Amino acid sequence: MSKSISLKHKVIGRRSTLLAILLFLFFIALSKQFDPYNQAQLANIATLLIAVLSITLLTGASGQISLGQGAIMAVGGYASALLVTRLGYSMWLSFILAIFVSALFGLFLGLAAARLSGPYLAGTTLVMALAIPSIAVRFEPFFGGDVGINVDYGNPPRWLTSFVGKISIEEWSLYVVLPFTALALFAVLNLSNTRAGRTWRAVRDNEVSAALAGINIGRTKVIVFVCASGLAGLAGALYGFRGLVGPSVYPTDLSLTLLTAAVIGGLRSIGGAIFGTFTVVFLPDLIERITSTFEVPGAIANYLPGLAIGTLLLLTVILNPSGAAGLNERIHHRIKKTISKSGGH
Amino acid sequence: MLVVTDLVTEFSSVKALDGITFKAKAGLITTVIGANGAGKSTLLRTISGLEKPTSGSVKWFDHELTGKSVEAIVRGGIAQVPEGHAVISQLSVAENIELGGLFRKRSHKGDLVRAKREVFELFPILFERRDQQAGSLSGGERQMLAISRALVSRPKLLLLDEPSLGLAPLIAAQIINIINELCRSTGLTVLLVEQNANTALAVADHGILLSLGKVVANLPADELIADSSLRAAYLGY
Amino acid sequence: MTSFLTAFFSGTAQGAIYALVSLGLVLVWRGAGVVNFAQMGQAMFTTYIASQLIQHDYSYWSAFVVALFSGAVLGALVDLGLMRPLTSRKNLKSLNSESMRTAIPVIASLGILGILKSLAGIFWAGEERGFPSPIEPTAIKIGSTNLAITGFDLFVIGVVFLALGLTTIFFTRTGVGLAMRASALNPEVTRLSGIKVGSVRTLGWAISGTVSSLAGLLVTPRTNLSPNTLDLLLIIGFTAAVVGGLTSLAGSVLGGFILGYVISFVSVYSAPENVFIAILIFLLLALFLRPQGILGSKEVRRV
Amino acid sequence: MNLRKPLILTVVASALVGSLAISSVSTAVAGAPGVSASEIVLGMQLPETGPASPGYNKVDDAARAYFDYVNSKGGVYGRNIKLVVKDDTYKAGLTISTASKLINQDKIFAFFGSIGTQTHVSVIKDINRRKIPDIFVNSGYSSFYTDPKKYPTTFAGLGTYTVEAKILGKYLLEKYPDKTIGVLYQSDDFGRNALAGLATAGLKFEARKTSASFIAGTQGSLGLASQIGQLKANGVDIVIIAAVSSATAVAYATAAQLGYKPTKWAVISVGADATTFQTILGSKGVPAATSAAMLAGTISASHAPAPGELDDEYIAAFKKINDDFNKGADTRWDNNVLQGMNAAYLATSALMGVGKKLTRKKLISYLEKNGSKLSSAAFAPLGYSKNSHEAFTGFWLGEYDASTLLVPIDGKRVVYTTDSAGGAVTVSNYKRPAISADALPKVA
Repeated sequence: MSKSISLKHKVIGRRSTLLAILLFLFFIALSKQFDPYNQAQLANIATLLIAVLSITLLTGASGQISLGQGAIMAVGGYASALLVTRLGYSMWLSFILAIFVSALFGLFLGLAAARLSGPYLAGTTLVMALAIPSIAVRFEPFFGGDVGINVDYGNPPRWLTSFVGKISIEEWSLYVVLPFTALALFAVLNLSNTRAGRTWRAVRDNEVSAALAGINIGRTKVIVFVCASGLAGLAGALYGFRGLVGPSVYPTDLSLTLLTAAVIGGLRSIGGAIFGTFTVVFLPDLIERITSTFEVPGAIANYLPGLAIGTLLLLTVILNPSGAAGLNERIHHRIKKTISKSGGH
Repeated sequence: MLVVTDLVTEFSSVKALDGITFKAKAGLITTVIGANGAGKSTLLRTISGLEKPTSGSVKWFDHELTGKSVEAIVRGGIAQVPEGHAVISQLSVAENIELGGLFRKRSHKGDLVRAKREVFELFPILFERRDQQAGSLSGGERQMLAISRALVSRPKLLLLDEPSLGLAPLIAAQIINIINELCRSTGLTVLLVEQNANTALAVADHGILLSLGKVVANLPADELIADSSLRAAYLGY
Repeated sequence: MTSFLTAFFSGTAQGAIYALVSLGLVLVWRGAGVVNFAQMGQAMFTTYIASQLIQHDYSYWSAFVVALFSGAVLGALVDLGLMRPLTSRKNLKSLNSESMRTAIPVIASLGILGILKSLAGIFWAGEERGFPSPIEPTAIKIGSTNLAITGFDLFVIGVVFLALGLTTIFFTRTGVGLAMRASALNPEVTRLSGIKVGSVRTLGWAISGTVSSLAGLLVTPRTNLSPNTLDLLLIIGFTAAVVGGLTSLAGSVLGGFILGYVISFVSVYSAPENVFIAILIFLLLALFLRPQGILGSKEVRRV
Repeated sequence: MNLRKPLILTVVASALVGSLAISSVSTAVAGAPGVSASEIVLGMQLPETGPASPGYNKVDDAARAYFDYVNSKGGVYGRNIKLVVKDDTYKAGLTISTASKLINQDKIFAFFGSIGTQTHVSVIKDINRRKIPDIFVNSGYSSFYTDPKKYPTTFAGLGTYTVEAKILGKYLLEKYPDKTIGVLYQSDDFGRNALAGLATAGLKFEARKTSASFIAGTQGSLGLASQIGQLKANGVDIVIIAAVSSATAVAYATAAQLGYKPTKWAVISVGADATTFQTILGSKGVPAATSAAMLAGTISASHAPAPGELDDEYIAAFKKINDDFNKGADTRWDNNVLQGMNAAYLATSALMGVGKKLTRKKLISYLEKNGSKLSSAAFAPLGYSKNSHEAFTGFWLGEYDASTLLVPIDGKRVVYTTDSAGGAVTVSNYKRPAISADALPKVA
């Protein structure tokens, strides 16, 4: 497999650009069919997708498991919100800087976490998910306590409305997020196909033989952690600008939701990350529609989204651990097989 | 007697074993030799039930082994010493040995005590180090421990996967000799996988040469040693 | 001095609870090689069952026994229904690396946690409840001064050490205990020793389910019972287990008490707002200084 | 491994999932959004599930019960009031999504009675930017209401924590000048607002001695032993609690365990819900009679009559409507139900007051002009004006009796009034208008 990648290296660079642009256009085309709420949901997907990609990168490509991506999102969120409200930076610049701040944070954490594997890392990141929001409460005058800091994308600027006509606030938020999503997608697609990406996978698949092959395991893990943190921080900044940067925006559950999205889609696939994010964002709406049609009493209906997500997670893990993307790949495979058979070779 | 017939084992549609057929006579040492990747380890793992064959049969006297669980095969008297001095390094030496006989603890309590005493007599160094963690042993001692763990289950057939791998030649020879003595004195049947063909053929009664999952030679050990063309073609010397 | 004593006794009492949680985690880790993030979800669920029985006028002790039994059943079910099918599929591409084989059960246990919470919400409307204690929780007195520790706390401490003693004997002195340790450490060699690794693991899950259930029953009299309140205890219990050494039963108990003191001394001498940050710093420090934990054995940790 | 291969197929699948979930676009209505010839749609966000839900998840059912009653009597100018409720599980990330759904899909006319400071803060700016009325928010966080220029469409549904704490603090300081007064508060917006109010009243606490705090939500898992132990060790005679009811229950239970008997407990009304208190202690094995005795003598404040004052005309009317119309999972009559009903009563009054031609702008200007004249079960006047969107500006103080009923101190109900800033505490002379026989608001 590594052979095919190295041969196609240059082609892939072009293809990933194409794919990122395609996804960008796909979202915009989709948004035109939607009402403002679903446009907001799309923007939400585009935002969370970046965070899910960070998990795909971390877990799928290097085997580290983080239950605290939400906390790193919070770091990015607070960084951008403080830059905008305290220092008067522009929103766009603050998003870019949020990547660096959270990557730096990831570096510190990574230095400690690179020594950890499996459950140790999972648990440590979980403790982090708990502790980070309480820092905001602890240093209330600076971070705004548990009420947080109000920030938003603002109203659609005039140059845009005069160009594309009147658009809703929700559609504007989608336009703000999408370029970053496309960039993140482009970055991850390329990273996973470079030499660095192969090194990471080697570490994931077998640390011992990777070490024997001369790969510095610790350093590799830290680098992956830093990259994933940068992505998560960007997602956190975009997520915060939906309205608020505060502890209740980045709860422990958020980290778990992101992980669920990554798992459902397939931890090793970028297509899977997209599918998984769509699922966790839209599933509650779907369930709400079903429960309201069948008039399920609220005492049950309220808990169904949680139940459905949990069940989906378990079913994925048991039946098809490689997620929706794996299923997809298998179907792909079968179709190919059938075609080649009927082709009479 | 162990009878292997048309055994095929696949890993994601690559045939690691491609129709293996041979017999290993009871009470003798049969060695399986071949280059790296010939399928030697897979053969042992398929016999012991760790790998599920795609087709074919493995019979120990009248008992069909394919389709049975590893535990059932072990309990039927077939013990495997897997590759790489497989002991549990976090457990003590005594615990590792205890583990091998655990399933007989209730039914054969007295015999188990005897079996433990016997392996300690066989490898006195293990008795000295019985309370140490297995991980702290040297490579040779670990291999002795792995063999001891298998022996306390009172096997009738012992499957040995590269016991000399990574050991100093002197130690390796010592271990092979002990196996040889054991076989001669107790009537234990041994199926010995070795990459170091000379060491193995020196003690074995019969030799099987594997290449790319197929049997290319099935001869008495002394004939196999003598066949220089086979050696040159498949073992590279 | 009074605040020191307050911190010390309340730390001891809390520590006993964290020790119990931590012990439960270490039991599954040693028995099945999995950190069970659903553990306190299971505890929550079985405690609700007990609470329900008590509300329907069954005696405390009958509810206690039923809860322990359902804990064992729930633990066994988790293994049979989930963990076993998972490990039997190791030929799958996504499970072919060691790191993924440790990651996937963690993810699976999170799925169970989510399901148990939702079910508790549906069955018991997510109502916040308390839970009775078998012993009147009144403060121990020295002379006329009340200490910040109750008879019930002493009972919990007693149970913790009893559980520690029994499980230690079980693991080190019995054959099943040896088989259980071996299964977690090296399933292949264990199977080749003729041991039914699957059954041994299921037993391990059942035992841990029982201990978790016990933790739930003894934790909730001091706290409240709701689908979410026990999550925090899991996180603290996990930290305690790591600090003590994930492989060591005695270490987990020690870690539990240490965490109890950290939390209570930070609350009293600094501020309760600093507790979570203190836990994080403490965990990072512990991992940095002694990655294998205070009493953990070094080789088990793959660094 | 190839990360790229299944991308296109999964994207298509994702689009399918998305389109499945999308509801058909609701029918466009002429005039104000959410108002048709037959219906007025109101939207409410609250934690129906999750750690913050206990107690609060009854408020929506109570409000809906009252609206259903109004609808059964012909609605407001022939329009039925429809209440759409979204569960945000007390997580602001979700509040933002559900608010967008209420606005864009349910096409609500106004937000009504949203619960939760930390969650509401995430959408308040957006709601105001869109000029959607945000009436009777169930939060006493004063910053939402004291600057109408910042949040012109947001109106309170509760008296602020600051006002209540000020009144309580002043009373305690005058009544017990020689006692050591301490506080136990949860370190969030609510606790800190209350602390600020107590400070304005002249109560000073010493950190780590007479002032103890805990992280909101951890009372159920970490317990309050060290906090209570600290207050006890420092000889605090009077403990003020600014925390939710489940924490009050844990605090009382812990104090009993530690043999700590302060002269008085004083609990800010948020934390003084007797039902929650007794439920939690009850399931801990404390008999109802014992838990009632523990609560007895506790000082608390209220703007409305206590739920247990069954001879009060508002209480009697509301309780009957609750019995007849509440379809929620837990319909037990308590303070949460009373608050929900009272807010619905106020909303109905306002909607009737605006008149037949209902628009968002009209509702807001009506509330600013006439809001202070609206009546409700409360004994305190409403503070709505151009300069303030605070609701009840006064509280009366009571003590719990042996049957968990809050009765006015010394048998006489005195309503004190003040503002959320530095203003003085005075006795209010507000006379509550009587409720009409059909329990529907009568607005001129």
